[in-house]
Amino acid sequence: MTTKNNKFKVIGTRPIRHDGTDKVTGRAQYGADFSMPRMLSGKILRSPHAHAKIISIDTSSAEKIHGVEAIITGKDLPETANSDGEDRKVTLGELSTDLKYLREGIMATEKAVFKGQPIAAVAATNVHIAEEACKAIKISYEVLDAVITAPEAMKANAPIIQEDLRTTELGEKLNSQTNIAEHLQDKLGDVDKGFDESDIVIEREFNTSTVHQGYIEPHNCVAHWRDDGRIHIWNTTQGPFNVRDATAEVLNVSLSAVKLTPLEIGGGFGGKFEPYLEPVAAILSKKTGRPVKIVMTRSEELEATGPTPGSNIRVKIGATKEGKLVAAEAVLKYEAGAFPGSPVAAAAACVFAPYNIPNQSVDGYDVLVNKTKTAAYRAPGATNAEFASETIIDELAHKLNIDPIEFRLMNASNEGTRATDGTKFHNIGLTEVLEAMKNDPHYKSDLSKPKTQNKIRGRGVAVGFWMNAGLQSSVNLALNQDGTVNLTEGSPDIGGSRTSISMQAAEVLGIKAEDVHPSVVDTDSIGYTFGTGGSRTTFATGWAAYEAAKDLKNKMIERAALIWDVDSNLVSMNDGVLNTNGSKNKSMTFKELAIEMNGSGGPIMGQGTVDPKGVGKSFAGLIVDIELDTETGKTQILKVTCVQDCGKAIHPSYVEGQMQGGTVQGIGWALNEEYYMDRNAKMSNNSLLDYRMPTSLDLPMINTVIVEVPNEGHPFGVRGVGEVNIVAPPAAIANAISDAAKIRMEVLPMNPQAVLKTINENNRKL
Amino acid sequence: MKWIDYASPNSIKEAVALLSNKNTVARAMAGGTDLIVQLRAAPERIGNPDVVVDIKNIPELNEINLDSKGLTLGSAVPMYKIYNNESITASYPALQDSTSLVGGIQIQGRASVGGNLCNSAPSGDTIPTLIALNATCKVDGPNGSRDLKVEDFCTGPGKSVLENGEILISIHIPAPSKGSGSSYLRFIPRNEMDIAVVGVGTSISLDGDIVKSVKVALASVGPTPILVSDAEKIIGKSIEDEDTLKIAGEAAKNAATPITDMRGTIEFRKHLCDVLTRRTLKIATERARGN
Amino acid sequence: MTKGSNSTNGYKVIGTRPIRHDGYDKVTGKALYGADFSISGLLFGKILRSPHAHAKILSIDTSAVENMDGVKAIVTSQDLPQTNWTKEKDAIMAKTKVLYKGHPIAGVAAINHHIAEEALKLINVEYEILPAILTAPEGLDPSSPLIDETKKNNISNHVKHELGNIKKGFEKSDVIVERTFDTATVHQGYIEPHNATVDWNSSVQDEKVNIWVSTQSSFDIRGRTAEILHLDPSKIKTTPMEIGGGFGAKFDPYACPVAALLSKKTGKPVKIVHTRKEEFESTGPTPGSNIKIKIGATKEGKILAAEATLAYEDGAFPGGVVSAGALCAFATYDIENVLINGYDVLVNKPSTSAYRAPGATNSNVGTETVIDEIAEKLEMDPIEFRLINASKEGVRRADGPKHPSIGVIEVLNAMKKHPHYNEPLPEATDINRGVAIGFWMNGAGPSSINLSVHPDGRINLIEGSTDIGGSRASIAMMVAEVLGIKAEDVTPSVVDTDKIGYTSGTGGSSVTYKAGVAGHIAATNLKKSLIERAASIWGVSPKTVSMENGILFSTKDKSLSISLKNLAKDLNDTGGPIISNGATNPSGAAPSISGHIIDVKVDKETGKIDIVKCTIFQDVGKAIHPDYVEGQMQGGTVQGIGWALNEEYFYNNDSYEMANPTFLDYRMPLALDLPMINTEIIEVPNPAHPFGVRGVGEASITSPPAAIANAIYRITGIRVNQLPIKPSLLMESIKK
Amino acid sequence: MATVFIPSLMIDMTSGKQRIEVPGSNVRDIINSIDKLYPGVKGRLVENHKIKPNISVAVDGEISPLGILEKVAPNSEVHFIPAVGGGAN
Amino acid sequence: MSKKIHVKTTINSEEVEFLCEPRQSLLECLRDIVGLTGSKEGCNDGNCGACTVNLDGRIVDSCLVFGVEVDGKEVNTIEGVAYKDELHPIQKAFLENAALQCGICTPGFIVASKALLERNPNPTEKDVRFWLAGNLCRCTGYDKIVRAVLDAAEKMRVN
Repeated sequence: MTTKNNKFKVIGTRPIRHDGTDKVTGRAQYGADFSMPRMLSGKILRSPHAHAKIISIDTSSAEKIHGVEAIITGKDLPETANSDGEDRKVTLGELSTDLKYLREGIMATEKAVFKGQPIAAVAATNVHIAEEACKAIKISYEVLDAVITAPEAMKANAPIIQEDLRTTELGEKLNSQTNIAEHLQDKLGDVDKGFDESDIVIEREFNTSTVHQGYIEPHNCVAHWRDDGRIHIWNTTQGPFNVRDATAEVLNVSLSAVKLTPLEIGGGFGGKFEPYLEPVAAILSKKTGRPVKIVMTRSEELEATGPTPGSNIRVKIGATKEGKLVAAEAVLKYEAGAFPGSPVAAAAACVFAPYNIPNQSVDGYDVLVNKTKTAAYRAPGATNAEFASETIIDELAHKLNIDPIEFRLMNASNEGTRATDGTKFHNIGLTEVLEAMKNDPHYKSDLSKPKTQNKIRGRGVAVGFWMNAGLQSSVNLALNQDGTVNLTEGSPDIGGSRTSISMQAAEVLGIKAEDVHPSVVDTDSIGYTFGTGGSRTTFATGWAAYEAAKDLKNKMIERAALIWDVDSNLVSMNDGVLNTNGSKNKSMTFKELAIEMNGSGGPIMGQGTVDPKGVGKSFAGLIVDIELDTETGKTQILKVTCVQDCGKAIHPSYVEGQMQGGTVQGIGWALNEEYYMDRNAKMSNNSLLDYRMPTSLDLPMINTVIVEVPNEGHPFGVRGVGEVNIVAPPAAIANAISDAAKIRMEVLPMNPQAVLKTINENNRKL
Repeated sequence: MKWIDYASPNSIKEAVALLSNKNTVARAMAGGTDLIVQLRAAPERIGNPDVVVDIKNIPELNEINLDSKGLTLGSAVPMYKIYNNESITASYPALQDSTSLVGGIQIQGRASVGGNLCNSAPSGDTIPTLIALNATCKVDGPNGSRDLKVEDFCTGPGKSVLENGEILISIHIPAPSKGSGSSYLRFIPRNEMDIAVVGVGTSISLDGDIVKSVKVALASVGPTPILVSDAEKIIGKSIEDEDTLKIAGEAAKNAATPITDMRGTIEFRKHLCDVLTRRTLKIATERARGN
Repeated sequence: MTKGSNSTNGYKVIGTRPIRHDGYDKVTGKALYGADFSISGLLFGKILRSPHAHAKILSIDTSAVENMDGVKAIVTSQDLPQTNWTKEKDAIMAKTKVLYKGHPIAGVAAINHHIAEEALKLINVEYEILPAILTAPEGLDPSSPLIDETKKNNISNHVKHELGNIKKGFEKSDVIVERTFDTATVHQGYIEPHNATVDWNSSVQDEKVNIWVSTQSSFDIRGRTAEILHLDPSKIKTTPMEIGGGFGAKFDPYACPVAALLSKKTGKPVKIVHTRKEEFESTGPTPGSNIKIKIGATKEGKILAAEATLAYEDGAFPGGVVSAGALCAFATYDIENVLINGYDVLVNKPSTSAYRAPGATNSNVGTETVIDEIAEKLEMDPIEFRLINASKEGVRRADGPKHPSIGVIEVLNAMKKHPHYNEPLPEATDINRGVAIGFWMNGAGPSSINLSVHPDGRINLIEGSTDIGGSRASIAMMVAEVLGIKAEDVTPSVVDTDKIGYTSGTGGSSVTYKAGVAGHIAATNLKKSLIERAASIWGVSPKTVSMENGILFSTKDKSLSISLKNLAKDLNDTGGPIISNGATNPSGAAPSISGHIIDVKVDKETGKIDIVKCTIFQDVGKAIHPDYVEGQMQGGTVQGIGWALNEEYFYNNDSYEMANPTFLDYRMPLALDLPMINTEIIEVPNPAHPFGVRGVGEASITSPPAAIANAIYRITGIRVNQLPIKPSLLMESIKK
Repeated sequence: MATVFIPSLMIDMTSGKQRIEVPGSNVRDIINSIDKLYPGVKGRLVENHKIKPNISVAVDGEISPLGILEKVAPNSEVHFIPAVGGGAN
Repeated sequence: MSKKIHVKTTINSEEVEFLCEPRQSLLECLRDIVGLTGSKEGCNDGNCGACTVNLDGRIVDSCLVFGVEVDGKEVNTIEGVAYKDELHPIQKAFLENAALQCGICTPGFIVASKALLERNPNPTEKDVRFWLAGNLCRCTGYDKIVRAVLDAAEKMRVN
């Protein structure tokens, strides 16, 4: 469902995406498809231990293998301390990181802090030889105790992962050794008083597993350290500029020494911002004078890239018997992995965001554990936290005998509501989303009856919140003589953004989307553009395209004025036609002016750069029907409807695609996906066979309802659409399981074994 | 992957010669869907082979013979040829059950029942079915050929009775008796593309409601597939009697010796042995009755 | 006026000699030229060409090839869009008639080029051979066969320029010299043959044709290929690869449309690379010509009248270069009475194209030898005589317009004062010295530049001008100059036609001029944005902020100052990225004047000619990167020497087939054939360019033939009337 | 005067005050104003002339990409909140 | 160490010869030797289907086939699905139904779907889901992919 809007000619239509043909014919070049003459293959030797001192590394027999061209270890990476001996901090994207941590993540020097951490790397004439050489490198370790969950790592006697780590509290560093990198806190009102005033208070503790983004294309890169000192990198990344900057910092070269060409990208979901391979390939290339390609295996992907954290979450919410939420408290303990940087701050901002609760207290802990460093994953942090809060909200509604959507509507955040951090919401669409859910035929329909015995059915709902991001984007436009426009941008296109950005330019110019030719270019060829993530691309790069199109339009108006010899104030351009209402009263089409371009003053280009405010926060809700096998504990999804406020859907097909994709990732997270860690802190299920992402057979069609509450901050009303849809599914499914089996799930994944165990613990005879 | 040599013999004799060469470690490959993965990920677990002997070009190993005595399957026959063969699936529905759920369509285009057996994984989906259907297999080698029961074939995870140089030639399943039915079910958290948490293959033959014979075999709950001998306690009982299924389920539960791992705990797996045994017996019964 | 090769005029970057940005790739073999491009599924194309210079096509039978193993597609003119049939299409593949030997008939795509080549031999074409013509005088003969039967004669273009009263001018003249010259067809001789890889993607709603090609003009390739294929230009994306020389010849799409049609038919990318023989026979050389020059002067040395009749070979299709030849013929001199008639004449040779100052060298060899002869007759120093008559700003050219700023006098003065001119000749009688000057008006055209700021303060520069001789560096230097940073801190990229605004080709000595103007606009815009950003950070008015030497500072508060490097780091926290662009079609490309002093040695027994010493003088306006300016001067000079002495399209009697289509027989100069080429850069700034740039690429070729001819006269007493001045011809004249 | 909301982890520096009204036309001025009242606040929030990396400033509910340069109106609300990260979201 | 092996095969109806090491998978041979990079590697152990090709009429995971095995056989890849400049109806349906986001799994899905529709021109939603269970997609949630295959089936039946 899309709101009809006659205001727009292009926006809201569904043109075929510009890169589509290349992608259905196999022509599209992804990172691993790129190759160069004389290219070598690189392979990374990784720690088999989750926590171990490196005593010695002996590469001598590996070096003798025919075809091995270079071997490097952590010592080959540049020092990270500045001249004062202090560790350099680098700002990558929004956050600053200790360069040392970044470097250790790329290759360990003194100790390995997670299984899969790179220890050495080989460049050889083919990947098989490189692999053999890795096996021939002898490393002796002193294995240390490992810790893999946040609560364990927070214990006083827990093994210390980073000796120099101290807890930060809002810019202040505390004094003792710890695994807690950061403690953050938000307080609103008086939470103790709030609970006193509550008639009903529910408190539960939840544990969620580490899960992976599961993009189908593994990380890859080709690096070529050239003779002129510049380093060319071809890879697939969500953030060409982010990876360029990080790679340059690690290699201790000037940022512009690195030229990064982003190739087509096979999924990211937040996981492809990090420079895992690039510095390694670059150093191998420097040592050999040849381009070096490294492609990760799937087990490397799972063990050594950045999944989203497992977490321990305690949530307590109180309400009056009339159904008014009064107080809420959360303690969020998020695994950072072996280096600081979990998404706990986002979790804190999201956990109670859907509700107007006068008294709130949220404490968040960013906790180091002996796992690979986490990275972003679609609304990072939010799904864990809102799984907890939305489950309790559902329980409150049931206990108070209020319809769960009605209960949410009674307490929904609206414009002006103060959020946990004290800021006030601008225009948001939660009420509209909840109304749409309530009125959806799916919600109004009766739950169908199971067809076989031992099966029970249930329906659940939940909503999710995500704040979305703005950040920097640049777009260039150039007019062609045939009346089409070339568009260059720096945002890698993961899911059709080339088209949604082109459509915004086309809308301004009054031409067709097909008449814009978009290209995603390398970091030498466009202004700084933050990566494709945070649901920001259609919002911010689209906005830059809007600005560039306005610039181009103005220049075309000036050109027409010159041709007609009238004041440019008298010329206007609407729907791709230039007019003057002055004395001469002339008109010409976009195309006609384009033909005249070179004879009337030369080429016409437009440009736009933005670092926008006005980011539209977004809400999505899910209605889900499930069937539970009471004998096996297995949950089957029967029917699902995702409702999301998109502000304005530029290309509804790809908005739906985001909603469907996010929903299904949420379903996978809810039901099966997890890092199953064995006793030695090693992941047992490091393959796509055992990591069990949903297949087509596990799912029904994913119904979508697009709600459009325009974001007043964006020229076309766009809100980011990429992330919030993952948030509600785990809670909605948990609530559906509760509806069917009258149990409350406190873990993710809610796999058959966990569900059966909960049923048994509740001693329910079903 | 370390270097391997590849050989593609045209006769069993040649294959046996290659496999029994003392200077090399050779492994036979049919569909390769297990072997290639192992060569890449953990060659040490299969003895670090340096030669792969592709047996798909040996005519005998690709044969399918269905006659009054039963079904003989060459060891290299890919799964899709089995479940697409209506004569086979009509007589051996459990074989259809198990061959059509190994991997996805892509895997079924290559993987063979023989390979599944030789791989001897505790979770091998076709093995409980073969055991339940009283299958035997024919092995050839440097010291001549021999026949043995499938239930005696596997000796441990990834281990079998095959000796150096030996090759599985074919599997024979006797013709089903009248009034019999079979079924295979596995439990997986996903609906396809998964490894059995528990797999159960059963066959049953009935005289009216009375159980004439029954065979239950389990996958994924021990180092090898397990034949549940105690299930035969239900012989002579009425299948309509609720206790009958319970007895069989309980027998399966007791026969299972699972471990706790990423796929499930001991308790969960034993529980599932019970559930799946009852469910497969129900299905097999319905099939026996021609429903 | 500044003379000298290393002047910076107070500039920080301009006039220095940084290492060119693309240099490393080129000295290591890593640079990717057109033929180096490869793509998965690639097929190889070959073109069947006419063996006859002029013939009707009776039939084309491809049946023997159609089922040949490895052959994937065959195309003929029937596969070209049949609407708007144009000459241009006919040039791509002949439809009814072949007009020169080498005229394309059909294209074949196969899995390798050997199979494609075999296939060509099996295509059976029946011809009806027609009489052919090879030279302009033949073509002007009313009885000659018509190349285009729809026309009355073979003249495709006639230009006429008249100034004053030519008749009266000659009447008043005390001395008149009239001579006729024949010059042979010559080829640009770039080392890299033409190439094109084309991938035609059709989709549900759209076509997208990708072309990877070595070209002087990616946008021309796009536009002309689109026209031939009847597509909108933006359906084509042309990616210019590194280019291995062009000198004017790499503007035409030759193989691109053929490869495109083959790609469309096969659904696969197709690559076509010319052989050297195809280069000579089927690309665009510069025309042979017949030139009549008549000049009259007073005994005081004032030229009163000049007349030129120029007949240039057009090749098989209209579009010759006589207009430029006519424009340049007397442009260096201030002459009251002038008459110029120029004719482009169709002949059965490949269609000519540009070659460094196209047309000018032909007419100039006539003018400058006649000028030399008059000076001799008047017993005046040849430079002095030229100075008396030298053109200057405001003088009206024969074709109408007045000269803008022009450096004829400055060049002549520099020559006159130069040690080379003043040093005594060796005693030997077989060595002597000749001088000549030459003119080229230079071009401009639309140009687009994008700039963006790296967080480390370096600047990215995106341009559409393909870089043949270091223009990436010179444009980057101009941008660096505006911003007060180093050339190395600008990173230039030449990008495909989807990624930059329209940019006309690298030719007509236009790039450093036009892209320089665009770069200056873009850099100025960028500087303005940087100033505004600094002002906003400091909370002051942008009017009080300045930027010099890469430092931004407040003109009012000394404590407020930040380097570009430091500001760049903070851009993302202070309002976002900064980018800028410059798009322009500037007027005001000013002419460049060259002059040569050449010492020549003639072996009077064999007629063999050696260049002993050579100095070139050229007004470049402002030398942005003197190394590459000198390179242009030297390269042009040597091409002029080759043209003068040996290069020619040689046709045996009664044959219409070029006899020497190899580098062995075409005899371009070797390192061994040449002395060092001394260069004197003269800088008369072009007021229309922010840094005074004039184009430098072409004028240098125009004067060597005349200077050599004038030296030969001083040795042998013979006024040569033919190019090349082959030993055989010279011996014949000496004997006479 | 803009209203500044003091984060709970910082109220030890403002004698327990949770809201402070201070003058200033941009965030830089605001922080300087608070620092005059409660010395040390600036050091807690600002480093190298920028808001510390893991802290964000929100003016009237919007996280500002401009940080200390962000304009503040007389009736604005200013919040200092934990920067949202966890990789580059 | 032994030598490389000469393989003569038919790829997308064309005879192709190449030299490969016995340990190289068909996927490696297609991508790194033959230069056909349309088939993608997502897991290299047969669990994602991104490398799906058609081998003698059956879809297989090309990462689980040795290159040497295809000697004398017929391989069809994504590059051979379109007929010259005409897209296959399945390819068109994927575009029109927006059945791709990042596109990396798309070649595998199209090759697999084509094999399905060749066997079963009128599949149910369940048939499609079952057949495609060996192909993972992480972006779309499969909804639009299933729709595209059903849509293509319908259009192919009409034509």
